[in-house]
Amino acid sequence: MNHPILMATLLLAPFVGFLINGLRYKRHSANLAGVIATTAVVISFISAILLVVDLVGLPPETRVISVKFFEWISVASLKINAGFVLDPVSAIMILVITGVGSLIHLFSIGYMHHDAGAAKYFAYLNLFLFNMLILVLGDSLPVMFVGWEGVGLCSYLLIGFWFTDDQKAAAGMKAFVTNRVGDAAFLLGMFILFLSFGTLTFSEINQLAPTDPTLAWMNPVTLGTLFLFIGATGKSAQIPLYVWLPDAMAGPTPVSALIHAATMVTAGVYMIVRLNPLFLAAPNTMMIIAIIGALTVLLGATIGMTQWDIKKVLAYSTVSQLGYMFLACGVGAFGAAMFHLMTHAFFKALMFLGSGSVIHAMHEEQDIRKMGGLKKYLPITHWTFFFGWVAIIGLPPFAGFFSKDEILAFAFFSPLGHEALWAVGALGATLTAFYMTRLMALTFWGKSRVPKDTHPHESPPTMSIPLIVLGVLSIVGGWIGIPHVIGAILPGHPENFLEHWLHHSIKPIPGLTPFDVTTEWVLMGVSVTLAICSAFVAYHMYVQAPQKPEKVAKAIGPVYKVIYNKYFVDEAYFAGIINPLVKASKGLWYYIDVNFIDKTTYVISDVVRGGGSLVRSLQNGNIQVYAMYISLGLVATLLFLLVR
Amino acid sequence: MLSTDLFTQIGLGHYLVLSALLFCCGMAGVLLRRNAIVLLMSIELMLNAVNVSFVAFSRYLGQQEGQIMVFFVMTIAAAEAAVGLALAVSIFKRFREVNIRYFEHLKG
Amino acid sequence: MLLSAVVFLPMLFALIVALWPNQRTLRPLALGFALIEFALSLGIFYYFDPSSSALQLVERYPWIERFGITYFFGIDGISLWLVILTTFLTPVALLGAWKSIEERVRGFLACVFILEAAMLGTFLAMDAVFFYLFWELSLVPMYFMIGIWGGARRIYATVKFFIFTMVGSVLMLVAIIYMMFLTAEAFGTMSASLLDFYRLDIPFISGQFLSPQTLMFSAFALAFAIKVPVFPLHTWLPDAHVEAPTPGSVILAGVMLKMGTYGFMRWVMPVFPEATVHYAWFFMLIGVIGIIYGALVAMVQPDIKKLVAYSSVSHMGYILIGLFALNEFGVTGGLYQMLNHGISTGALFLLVGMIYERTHSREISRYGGLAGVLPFFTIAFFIVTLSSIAVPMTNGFIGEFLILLGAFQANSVWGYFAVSGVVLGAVYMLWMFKRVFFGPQGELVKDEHHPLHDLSVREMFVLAPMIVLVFWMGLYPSFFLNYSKASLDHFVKNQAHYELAIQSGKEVAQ
Amino acid sequence: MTPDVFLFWFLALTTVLAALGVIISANPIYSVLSLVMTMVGVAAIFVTLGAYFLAGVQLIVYAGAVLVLFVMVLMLFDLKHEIHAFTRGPVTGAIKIAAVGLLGGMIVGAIALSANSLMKTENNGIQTVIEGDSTKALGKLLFSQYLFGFEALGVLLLVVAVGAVALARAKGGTHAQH
Repeated sequence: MNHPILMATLLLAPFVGFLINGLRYKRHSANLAGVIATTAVVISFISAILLVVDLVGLPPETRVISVKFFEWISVASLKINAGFVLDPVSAIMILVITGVGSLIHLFSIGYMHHDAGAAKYFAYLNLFLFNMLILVLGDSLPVMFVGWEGVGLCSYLLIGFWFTDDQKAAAGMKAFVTNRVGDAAFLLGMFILFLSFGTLTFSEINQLAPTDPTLAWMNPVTLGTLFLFIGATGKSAQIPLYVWLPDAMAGPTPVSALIHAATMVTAGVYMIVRLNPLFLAAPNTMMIIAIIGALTVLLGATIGMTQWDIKKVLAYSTVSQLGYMFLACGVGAFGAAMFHLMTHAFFKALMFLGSGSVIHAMHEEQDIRKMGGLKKYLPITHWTFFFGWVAIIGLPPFAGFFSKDEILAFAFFSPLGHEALWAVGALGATLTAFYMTRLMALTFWGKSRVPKDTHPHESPPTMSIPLIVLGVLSIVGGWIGIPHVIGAILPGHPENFLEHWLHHSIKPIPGLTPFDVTTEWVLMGVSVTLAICSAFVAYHMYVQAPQKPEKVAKAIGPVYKVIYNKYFVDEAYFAGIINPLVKASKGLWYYIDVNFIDKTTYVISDVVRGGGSLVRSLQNGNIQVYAMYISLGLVATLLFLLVR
Repeated sequence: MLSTDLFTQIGLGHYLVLSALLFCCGMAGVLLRRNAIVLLMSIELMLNAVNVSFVAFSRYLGQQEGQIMVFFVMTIAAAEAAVGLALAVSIFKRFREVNIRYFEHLKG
Repeated sequence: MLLSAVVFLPMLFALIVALWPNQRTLRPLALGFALIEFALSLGIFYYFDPSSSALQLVERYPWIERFGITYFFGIDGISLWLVILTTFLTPVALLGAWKSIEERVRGFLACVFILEAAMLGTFLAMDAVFFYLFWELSLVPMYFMIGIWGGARRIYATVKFFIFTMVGSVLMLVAIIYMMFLTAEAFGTMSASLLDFYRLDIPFISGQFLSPQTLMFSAFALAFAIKVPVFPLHTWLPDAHVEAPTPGSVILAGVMLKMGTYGFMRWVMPVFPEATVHYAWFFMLIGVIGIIYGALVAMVQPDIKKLVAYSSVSHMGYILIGLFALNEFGVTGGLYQMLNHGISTGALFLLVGMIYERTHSREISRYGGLAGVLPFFTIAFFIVTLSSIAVPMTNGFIGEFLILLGAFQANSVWGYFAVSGVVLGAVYMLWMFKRVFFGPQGELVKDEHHPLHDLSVREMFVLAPMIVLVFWMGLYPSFFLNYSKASLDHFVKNQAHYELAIQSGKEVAQ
Repeated sequence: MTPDVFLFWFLALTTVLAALGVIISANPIYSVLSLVMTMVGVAAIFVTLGAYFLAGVQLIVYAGAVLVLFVMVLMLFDLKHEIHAFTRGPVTGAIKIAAVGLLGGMIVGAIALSANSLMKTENNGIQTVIEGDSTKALGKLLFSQYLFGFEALGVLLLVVAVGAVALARAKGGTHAQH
């Protein structure tokens, strides 16, 4: 099959699914809707595989499949095609999206089977995938922006899926508006790039990107990348625009798995990787990205340690893990960012689905204080979740270990990196191990705190199969990117397959020297040891001595309170931006519109009316007064004639 | 410059000044009096003032047309007096007074 | 003859409708007439040459020869789509408000047709006096539409509307007359033809307000700015919209506001090139203020219709900065946004009218949870909302993207400020959407005595073309832009010495 | 001082004083009597100007008919001395008097200024003045050249007579009190 047709199938299959489910949204058969939607995504997945196979067949230097459907916008020098391009970077993305997407669709069939709006749900989910594929495959920034906003829109719809709940609807709106802030910056970034490069196509921008880094701040490259990065912070939940992601957990859990863990939130990372030559030319932006990434790692991890809602913990974990990806981008390790993006998609989707399974089993209970000891009720969920856990805390040889380790190594060795960044990353890994172990312990291990009237039960096969598949991927997913130091001692010396695959898509960091092997081993050992120790501490605290956490919390009282309340960032945004804005708007309306502009016009009309009534009073019907005017007129006339 | 000429040589100017004075008297009456009938009289006065100047011009310019005009004016004045008095009568019937202000009520 | 037919046919329709004896067949008849008019206007495409920037289908006859006033119609890529928009929105508005007008239907329909004729004449007339005639004529039916069929405070609203717009137009008339004297000075014979105005070289002294060009620029600009409306002169708009009946709002927002921006494009920017360039910053400024101010004030409105009206202020601000960016992106985006705004705001007013017919309330706080009760209505409203907040793949995005790009190119400062409108637009629309459609059911929605009915077949027929257009214009803008491209190119490239040729061969007289 | 001159000054003085009497006297009856005096004075001035016929008409029509009409109406109303003979309002009153005074002053001034040119025409005119009785010539002119106007006046008078009667008979106009 030729590429345009495959590409069209890849893109349009979910869209057709959306249309079918959207038009029969009133039918209440959840299973049929789920089957239709899942089929659509599977078709998409198959096309993706076929395309990637074709891509692999191409010589590495020209490994690009590009398809142009029609000219979208063409005004003067601005020419934007509805064009899509598949290269090694987007190949990873589409496989993850359609693959993980298929699994999550499958999971949703079981999860949503009792929901009256299932058809609508699947329609939205399909629409999301359609937009996500546009985002990933688009050959230019505006086309990417189409998907970029589209996924935000679907995220809005899915977060507010149970719209009768005011809070959930508000969470959806919060997500959209926060994303919009990022999108506005994204637009500005596009404008700057277009005006300095004259094009918005990725390939051309990357070609035109200056080869020597510029240190100026007001330089178009720095400004443009900076604005694009702000756009990415919106979509990928980084400081300062991360606030929407925890609230986004109001949506159905598979949505959190698909959109808010595996795919959409990684769009920012993907965009930066897409434009890596450009970002490399702007070291200032890179520095900011790395710092923001590192700070987000810490922020997400610390808040994650204190939350009681199973999904909120995972959400802050996602924020934190996304921070790792940005840290990687910031130090120039784009390959590592993509790697972590992929492994994170596996294990975080797994954990979200696992939490979905738990929530399903617990009849919509999300508070981990009311769980515990679920291991014996939900064996499959527990074991799959277990593999997700080992992957995320970075135990070798599971997926997270390789990707996180690569990021940390780059943070240490890259000329764009810094020892402090490595230290923050390692600290983050330690905290991750702590809060993840806490989550495991409180949910699955220890004594059961399940209320008496709840009877947890294992989920149906449609839900457990995706869990198992993702569990396996969490184990083996990291093996495609085994670092050289480890590969060297393994039998058969496996190559770093991922690095090889991305070789032509990613520009090497200028001035990068080969890693020092000993140091790398030491760094690896330190981070793994720290993670294991911290996991043991957490295990001890939450399983063996359950009264300890409270003591600790009391000991660090105020700090705990600040962290537990998420650093009061939401409150600060409300007090500092939103409420004043609403108040100011009301003031504008009341004082400027109603009282100033209108009153001014009234004054003008009053003056005119006053003049009119003045003239009217001259004409009062008294004949003698009229006669007086006549005589005065005569006087005036005569005076004029005489004086003249 | 008051020369004796002014008193001894009676010319057109004298008649015109006389006419003007009469006219102003009439106009003052129109403007100031409240009684409608006195008002009508003042109008007659003004018309007469005009007549004086017409006749004076007729005499000093040697044209008969001035006198014709006076003739017409007189007739019109008579007619006007008749109508005005009729109006005054109807006003009086209604208000027992002929104040000019009541003419406002003539409007529909 | 085509353009004359397009302009004057609605007048004939108005007469027929006004004299039509049968009350029951009145509405179908009017709808049929409006559709005939729409079909006729589509006939322009057959004769229109998209590759030429010249004035086409020209009809020009002397009218008052002593003053050089002519009967002069012509069309080019700038006015083409506005004409189509007008003839398209009229049947839509009629069908959309099938039931909302119950009294004096005959008079109302006649008003709609006269209004249509006046608006078409405004877009097509190329003679200043002729243009002014149509410009003022359009006020009269709108005045009656709001004043007779309007809401509770309709008299206040009509008087405000009328006085605001009249004040501007009167100054424009003075300027037109002055320009006619200038033509007499420059060319020997007096002329009111726009083409002669283009040829005039009006003295401009930079920085001096009392130079002739600046004065006349201000007079014209004021008239159009009130109509647009731009920031400090906008207060007539919310009142007029809130009081107007649904079709009145649709036409007012959909087409009449465009008369202002069209006026800028046709009568201000090419006629007074130096002043335009010199004062562009001012219009960018008030455009940006309009965007932000309109959005902020819209955010806190308690009345849906008022919210949509203020959103118009914000959107028209975009158009203004697009036009005064004076580059191809901005001007193209501005023209495109005029069409977008006509479609999306027109549809919004239709939808608000539909829900008003059901509940007789526009107060946002009394709604809530509508999505569960009226799914089709919700979907339609959501799509139009997306168009209004310029989500990609809808028409709004193309316009906003081009405008912002143009503004950014003209001066990045405006770009930075204007982009904030993207965020604020989402805020006010989605906040309203959330309060009306999401959350627990409000008092009006759960009222069991008056269960709400979802969209009827007629209403779907009204909304379907709008929604199709939203996506069509968003996905394949080239179709629309290709017809205007030549004219816009010409417009931007020759801004300093703009002249319009007359397409030869199809000329009728002179 | 020739008798002509003396006559002029005497008549002018009498007439003006009588005219002032018309507007000043508070009792309308006195006003009418002053007006009669004025009319007679004007008639006498006509005589000094050689318009004998007009003088006669003036006496008959004004002093005889019109003023009798006035007197009759006043008698009918039985008006006494008026308390508010003049309009109220000191300001407008002042303006009115000022206007009249200015007007009179300016007319006189204008005549004085143009006295020279008037004198010229006077001298030219004197030769053409038809001395003696001009009544015959007047009659000829009236019944030949101005016949139409004359007849029209007749019709006018008829209409006025009918109208005046109709008006006077009407019961209080449209604002009838019953």
